[in-house]
Amino acid sequence: MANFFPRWSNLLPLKIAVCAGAAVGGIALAFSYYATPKTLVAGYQPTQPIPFSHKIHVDQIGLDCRYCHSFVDVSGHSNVPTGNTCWNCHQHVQRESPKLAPLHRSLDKSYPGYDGKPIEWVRVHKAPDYVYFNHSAHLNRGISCQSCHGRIDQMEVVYQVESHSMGWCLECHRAPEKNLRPLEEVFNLKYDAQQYIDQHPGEMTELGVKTTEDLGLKLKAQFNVNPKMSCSTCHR
Amino acid sequence: MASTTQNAPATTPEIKLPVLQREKLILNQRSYHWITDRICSVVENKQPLLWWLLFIPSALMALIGVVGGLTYLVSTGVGVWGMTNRVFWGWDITNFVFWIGIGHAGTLISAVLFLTRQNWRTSINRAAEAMTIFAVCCAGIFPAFHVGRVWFAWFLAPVPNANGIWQNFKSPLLWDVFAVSTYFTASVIFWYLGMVPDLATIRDRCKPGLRKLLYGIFSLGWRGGNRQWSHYEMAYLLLASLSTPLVLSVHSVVSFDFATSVVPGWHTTIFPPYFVAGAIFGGFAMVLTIMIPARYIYGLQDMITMKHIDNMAKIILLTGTIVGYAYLMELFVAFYSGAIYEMSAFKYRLAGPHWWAYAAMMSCNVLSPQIFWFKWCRENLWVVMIVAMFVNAGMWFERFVIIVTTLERMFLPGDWKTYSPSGVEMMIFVGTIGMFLALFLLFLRFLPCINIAEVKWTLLESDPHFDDKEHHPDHGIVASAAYQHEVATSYGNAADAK
Amino acid sequence: MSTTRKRVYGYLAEFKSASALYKAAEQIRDAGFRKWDCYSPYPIHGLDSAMGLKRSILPWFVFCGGITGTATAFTLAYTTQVVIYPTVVQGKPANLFTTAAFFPVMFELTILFSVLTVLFGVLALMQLPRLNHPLFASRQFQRVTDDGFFIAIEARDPKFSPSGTKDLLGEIGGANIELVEEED
Amino acid sequence: MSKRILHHPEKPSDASTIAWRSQGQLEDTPSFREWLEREFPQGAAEMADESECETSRRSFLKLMGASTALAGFGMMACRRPESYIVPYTHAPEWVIPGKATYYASSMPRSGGATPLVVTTFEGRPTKLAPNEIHPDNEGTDAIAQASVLDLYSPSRSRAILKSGKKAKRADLDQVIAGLATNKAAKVGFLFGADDSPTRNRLRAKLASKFSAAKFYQYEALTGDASVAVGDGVKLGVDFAKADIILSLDCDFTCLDSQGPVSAFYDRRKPEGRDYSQKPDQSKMNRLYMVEAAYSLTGGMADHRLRVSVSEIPAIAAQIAKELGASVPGGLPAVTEEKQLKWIKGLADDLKSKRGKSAVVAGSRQPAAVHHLALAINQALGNLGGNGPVTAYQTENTGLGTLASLKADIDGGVIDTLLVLTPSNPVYDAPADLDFASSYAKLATSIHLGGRTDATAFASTWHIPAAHYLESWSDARTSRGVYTIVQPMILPLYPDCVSDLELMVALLTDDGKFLNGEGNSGAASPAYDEVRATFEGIGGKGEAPWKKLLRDGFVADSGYKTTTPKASASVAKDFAAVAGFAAPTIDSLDVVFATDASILDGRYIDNGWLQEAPDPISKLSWDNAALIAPKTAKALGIYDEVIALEPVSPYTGMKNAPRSPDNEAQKRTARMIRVEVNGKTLELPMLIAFGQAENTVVISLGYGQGFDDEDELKRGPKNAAHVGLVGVNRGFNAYPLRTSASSYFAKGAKVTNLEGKRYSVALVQEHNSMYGRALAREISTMTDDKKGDFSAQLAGVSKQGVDAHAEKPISLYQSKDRKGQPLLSDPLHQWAMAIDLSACSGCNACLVACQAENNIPIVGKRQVAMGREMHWIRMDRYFAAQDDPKADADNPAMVPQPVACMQCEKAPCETVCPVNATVHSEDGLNAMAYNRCIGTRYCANNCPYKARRFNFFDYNKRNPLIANNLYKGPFGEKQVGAAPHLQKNPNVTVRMRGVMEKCTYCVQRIKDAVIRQKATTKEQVLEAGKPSPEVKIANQSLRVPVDSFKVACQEACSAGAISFGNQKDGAASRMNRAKASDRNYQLLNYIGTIPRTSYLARVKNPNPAMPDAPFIGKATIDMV
Repeated sequence: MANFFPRWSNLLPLKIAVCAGAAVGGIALAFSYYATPKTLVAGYQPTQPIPFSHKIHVDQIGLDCRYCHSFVDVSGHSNVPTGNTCWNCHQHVQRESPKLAPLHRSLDKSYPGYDGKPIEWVRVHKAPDYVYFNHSAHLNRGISCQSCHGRIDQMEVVYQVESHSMGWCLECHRAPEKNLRPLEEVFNLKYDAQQYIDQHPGEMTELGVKTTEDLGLKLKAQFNVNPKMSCSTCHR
Repeated sequence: MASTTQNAPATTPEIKLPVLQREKLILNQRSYHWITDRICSVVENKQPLLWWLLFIPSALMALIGVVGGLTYLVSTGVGVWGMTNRVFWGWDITNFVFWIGIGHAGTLISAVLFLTRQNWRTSINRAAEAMTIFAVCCAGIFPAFHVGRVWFAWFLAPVPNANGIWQNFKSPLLWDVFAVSTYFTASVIFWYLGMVPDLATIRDRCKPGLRKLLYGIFSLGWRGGNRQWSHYEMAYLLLASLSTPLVLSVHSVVSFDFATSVVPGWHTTIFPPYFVAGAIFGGFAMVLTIMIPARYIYGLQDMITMKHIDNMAKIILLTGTIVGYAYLMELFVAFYSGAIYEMSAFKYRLAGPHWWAYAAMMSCNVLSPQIFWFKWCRENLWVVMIVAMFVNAGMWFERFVIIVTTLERMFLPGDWKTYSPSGVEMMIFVGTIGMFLALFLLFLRFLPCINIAEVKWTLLESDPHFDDKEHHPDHGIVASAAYQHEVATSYGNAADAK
Repeated sequence: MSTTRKRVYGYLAEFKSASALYKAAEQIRDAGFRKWDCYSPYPIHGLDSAMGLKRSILPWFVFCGGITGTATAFTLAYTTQVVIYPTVVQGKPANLFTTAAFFPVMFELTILFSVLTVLFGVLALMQLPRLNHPLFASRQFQRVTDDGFFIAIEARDPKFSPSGTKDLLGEIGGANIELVEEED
Repeated sequence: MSKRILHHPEKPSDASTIAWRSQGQLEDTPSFREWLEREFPQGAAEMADESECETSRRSFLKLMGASTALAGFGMMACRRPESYIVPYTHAPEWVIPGKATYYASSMPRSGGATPLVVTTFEGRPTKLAPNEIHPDNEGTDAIAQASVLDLYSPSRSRAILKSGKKAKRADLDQVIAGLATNKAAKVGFLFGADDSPTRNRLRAKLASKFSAAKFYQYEALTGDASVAVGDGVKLGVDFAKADIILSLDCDFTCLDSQGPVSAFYDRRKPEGRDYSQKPDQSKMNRLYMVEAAYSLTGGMADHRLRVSVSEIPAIAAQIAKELGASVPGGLPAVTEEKQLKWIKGLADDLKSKRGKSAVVAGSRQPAAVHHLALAINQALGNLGGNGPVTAYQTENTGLGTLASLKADIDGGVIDTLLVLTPSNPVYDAPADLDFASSYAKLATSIHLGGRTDATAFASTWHIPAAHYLESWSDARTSRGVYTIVQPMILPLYPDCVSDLELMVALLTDDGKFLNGEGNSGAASPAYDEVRATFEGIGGKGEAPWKKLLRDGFVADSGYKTTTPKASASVAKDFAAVAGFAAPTIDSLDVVFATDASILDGRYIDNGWLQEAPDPISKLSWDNAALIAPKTAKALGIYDEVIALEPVSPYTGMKNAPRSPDNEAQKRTARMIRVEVNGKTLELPMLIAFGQAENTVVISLGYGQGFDDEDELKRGPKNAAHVGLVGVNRGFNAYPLRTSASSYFAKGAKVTNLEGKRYSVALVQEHNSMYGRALAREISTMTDDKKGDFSAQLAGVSKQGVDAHAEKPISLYQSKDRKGQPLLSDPLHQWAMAIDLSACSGCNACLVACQAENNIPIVGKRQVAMGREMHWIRMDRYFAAQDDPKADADNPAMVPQPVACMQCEKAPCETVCPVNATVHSEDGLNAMAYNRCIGTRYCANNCPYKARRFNFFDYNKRNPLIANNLYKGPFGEKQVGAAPHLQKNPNVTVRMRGVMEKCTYCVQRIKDAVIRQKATTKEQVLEAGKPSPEVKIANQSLRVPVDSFKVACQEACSAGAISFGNQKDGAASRMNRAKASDRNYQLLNYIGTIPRTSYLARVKNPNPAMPDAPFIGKATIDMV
């Protein structure tokens, strides 16, 4: 009569437990990192029908955001420029560039392939239907485009910088001072808080602002910014 | 164990231990081996035809009712049930509370009766615990699938998430989630741990093969050494003492679902004890419903004796009376409140559109157990079985009355509408009955349905001092049930005499 | 099997009843053995003291587990409900006074953690699962889960001697004394 | 981590493989692409093949401004499906993507147009609101609110039909051209009863072009009051001036407009319109009502005489006699003591208010009653001068009736008819007229209609009509103010034509028929005509025109007043009613009533109106015969008299049992056979409280089309006449009518069809308050026990349980960790007050809410179960007095709209396990749909049952197809069906399995708050300093007092709902209302502290009246 189970089976349960524990823990960790908007959403960089470069238009030419996104500080929705906004310049500038073929198709009646159809830009930033983010509510209160969209002015091809998850929104709603800036600087993507303080020494001393943190807190107090965290702020 | 009686003989030396003829828990002077053989044969032998006759329809019921019903429900919407914008809960939560109530007897029998040294429990606790677990499985189906978006049920779990949002710890429903899942976990552990030595018994009787492999794995290599028994006994005691408050808390928390609301007829402070008593009541009835046929089918009459049945009938009588008291108290409190909303809630229960449900509840739960005052009723298995069936039905009606009749006639007459269940709802309930039976039959088939080790322990000869207790009175370890019984009785008598 | 080297595990002896086992245990205890154990189909009360075993330390584990459960539940509830994201729910306070509402969850998690500690604690103390054991090689030992009462004294015990131990077992009423060997 | 560059998947050559997705995502279909080509409203034409065109609620945003098209689920993009932003090619003026644009317009109607402000998102109208600057603004009713849905109705007529079959436009053009060139054509025009200046001008031009042209006017149920007052003359009442109003069966607040009613409601409030004065009963008006069946106006009445329609002429005559007006003899005398006393009291009261009272007669009453009403008004000096009653001369003169049209057809006077009326004469003309057979004799009949109804199929040509939101026109309101009707969008379907366009085509020399964009993108020809008309009224030039377009009306352009002149037939009119005797059980009266939902049947395909319960009977999706309880017993339909609060025969308790006909989805109605005018109709009957005995009331307009799904297997199977909404709905009572008895018929017999039943969907099944002081009432008259008016006012909050319940106290304070109050917003705390004194229960709020908040309809079966989704439940209670002297058969009727109360201590919130419903800082009970998992616990714990659960995917699966909801994934989808274009882009469309409820139109609140916040920038610019130096004051972030309205409040013509900010103090109307003693909280004793409170209804009885002690006592004695 011998043992039914071999001796090596004695350590097997422990080994299995350790391995299973490690595997479950690992999966949980991996999931909590990879299956979040931070990794799934941020970094999305689709190819656009026209390789529009924000770097050229904003950084080099110096266009204001609102030249194209003209209603961003008026409406909840930030509009993408209409075809004729592009055409205003490009009927004169770079008219023959092959990259602009879709624009010609949509607006240039003399173009052979003209069909008048609007350009289909690929959406980069997408809030779910039940989220009612309002651009004007943020831009008019000292939150810059940059806080959510990053240095668009440095992007050849636009990609999503932040996760735009609810937790990420709440972070700023809890502590808006980290992102507040003077209203004049909202559309200035090159803004640097320290530089601003240095450039406005008189006013800043008057307001008692020394550091960038001071500036944020001061702006929060001055603008009376009290972001809400209740559901109906964004969900209706 | 039993430290309270350790020095008892020393302090009352003149008490001569009376020689009372105790009622034996195991009849006919059975040997250890007979017990082992008898119980293991249920697992080892071919199942009787009756098993198959019961199992196949049960499994089909479960398949069609639960699997089919839930698939339809989830793919189509909760609208396939009969709930409306007036009565938002119907059979779903009724069934949940019904099953979770049944799921109370098992742990209660094991834990509370263990702590109170009711050794008669040993024959029935295993089956009752299994019943608990299967009933909780059935119960769990309803709250999980009654939600509108079951695929988002994970919102109930407090895990960190990208949305930065958490649960509402003030909600009785969240308490429910914690209570029911804890209860399920604790019950499974209690059940399994209690089964380990018995699995080892079967293991040792198996020929090498798949069965031996499986029983071997699940018996964890149990050797029955006293160094193991020592920890094992402590673990069992701990589990029993943890499960006792747990079992009381679970149904209290379930009753909070109702008691913490503002709904007249729900908003009642007596709900927790009332629900717990009701759960024990219903649970014992279900144990009887299952054990009476099972002891016949497997010939376990010597282990599940008339004494067990008598005791359970008495508990049903007691808890049934408590429940009846609660029913009457509810009426009185509503009347005494002076608030028309409270009074009418009970008026409409009594005489409103579902008066028959109230009548069924009253007669099944309060009136029918009263016949257990008569000894012959407790001794007649047919009577016991019928009463147990009545109680099962009555407890279902109790939950139906509480949930449905209340919601049908709440505060504003403008929103009053009656509820009627849909076929899908009924089908799923029938399916859970099938699932319960099928799981129970599988349990009988594969696992020792009676706690072999504990039953052996209750035999007189299991006491190490059985044959020489006069020589070892100072050891004070009162081991055998018989011995303990005698001591307790004699002390009781002595105290009475003073 | 025959070619494998074997190591002596110890002696196994059978006793006829619980009380015989009990008495034998007292004697082995008094003889000063350490590495030995009594085997029985059910727990025999008093055997712990007869063997000179201490009370199990499992309750202390469980106490710690339970406290951890309470603390976990309170921390979870308090931080999420009061600190991180307080919500306005039926005008109920979002401060320390809210604790009353956390009691059910605190209670349940206390129990849950305790129960899990019991399970894992007892397995650790019993050194289970251990599927392979030298004693399982003994044919008669199979009856330990049925109606056999055994004592095994291990060779590891300093007082163990191949002949003396066997005699001792015989003296105290052991039958079917068997040398149990362990595969190496 | 390197950026992953994801490539736009190669577009398949076949673009149709790219499809829009479900809710909130658009699928790219061919029609979508064509749509994009045309941009902006021009997309309309592409709606033709709707099945392909799936759209969603946010489609405005995405389709037009920044549309997204989803390229399938290209797995190239493993993280998320690629979606597109499709901007305009050429930006249209004024359109800001994501912001609503508002236009003034109006809805033409027979009683006078309803001035409106239309909300459009990227060109699509989604919501209608009253035009509050309009002098004739009287709010909106349910029908006006629901009319926007007709625009998107899936069953809307969209194709030209020739003899019922699809036809080509070119063929129709030929017919029109042929007609236009034939100046001698024997053509007739049949108009509706609305008044359009341009149409009338074109009519005159048509009359001069076509020498043989004839013009007629017909609407089924407008009645003919003009016999008493003269051709084209109508009486209007200025309710502001009327201290006492006597209504002779005139539902002037709802279905029988006699002039703007806002002023009437203002005087129902003792504190005045804006709650700005101390309660003063002398400023209140008093309403006497004589009617057979409860109307909403009857529910408002201080004194209501329940009398059969047959007796009304005699009663009116008796009143006239008492007031000294001359009454021709021949009418039976009123003999009943109670009635005489009532009339005496009334007459005395009227005499005391000479020149300050108004008598109105129901427009469909016999001419004699109109003569009498006019006589009484004249005798009291109410007419003309400064009196409340004015006679107006409208421009709808010289029009023939339907009878004369028939005669002309039969006589060959006309052989071509253009049917431009919104009614459906083939279906709804009186049976004895047999209009259909004459209609069939016409050589050419051209029907212009929005539905393919019976007339459309009976005509040689049917042209789909453009909706009023798609066409240029103009209209006059009840007092004749010139009001514009301007299009918001081009017709959704290219063949849709407006009546003006059709008339213009006939006026051109060659009959060139243009519609929509007209000729190559120019404006519709109707535009030029409207503008030409306007120049004659509002002046030439751009400025007045622009002002008209902006304001919607021309000031001081009302009708001219005139003197009523009765037609010569007075004697005949009186003779017609001379033989009227009170009905008996063997010879019942049958009243043919206008339906509160579908009017004369024209709205049968409007799902919102069908699902809105009848305000009196609470029946939805059907009509039924209404019979008083005692009559029902006498007829043998019921064995017992059905009681308001039934008492159990066994226990003697009021045990709220099921009705004898069961409840909820098992509820049926007993079928009866009504025999009258030689015709029979089998239909279900319902018990109606407060209705005259021996009277059967049947509302009209139902039973237009059936298919195989019909419960009673009725025929003919003319399902094409209606859409999915209207098919199999109700019972057609039109065949019972004759010309002489188009309002009511006498001598009817009712047989109980033993055992035959029909399932009915009743939204409310228990009709009384069961001893609970819910909808509270007080009276201005001193009560023996409760004291005078001021004492009763003070007692409002102590009625019912509140009289003895302890004030609920809380152990806890609502504070956060830092000791701050939880409702922390110092600027805004929103609240609402609902004034039951002004609320008539008309459903306007209910439908407005449905439109604003994307509330789906669920269909009859679901409503019967109790699964309707309306966020506002209009409870209606009858309250009878126990006193033996009170008339138990004439109980008071009190409505009570119940929506989410936004309780400060909301029981729903605490029970939600996932925090899906919590309070916002500004006091709203917010509902995060996407967090909801659907445990429904919140709804169970809501004492007001104000929450609604999406048991099915009502938005995705069409609930109107039989059993469709129950087919789950196999059910037919309706994503992208046209009604989805109506959805409000600012409100989430809820999916199945989530709870929803009123949130005080949080989207409007947030819009207002954000608009206010945006002023930060203005303040900085004004300050002229760098922004960090500018201090933004708290006050400047507060939304201006009462600067926006929520949807229900906006719609309410009675001003019964006040909404505002508690932090605004008495400046806000809402706070003033709440400061009234009449203010009370529903179910106060539970301690929920609801933010919505009610103001008790005040009845202003005349103490001299016999029934005065029982008026305003619905709840006053409850404890």
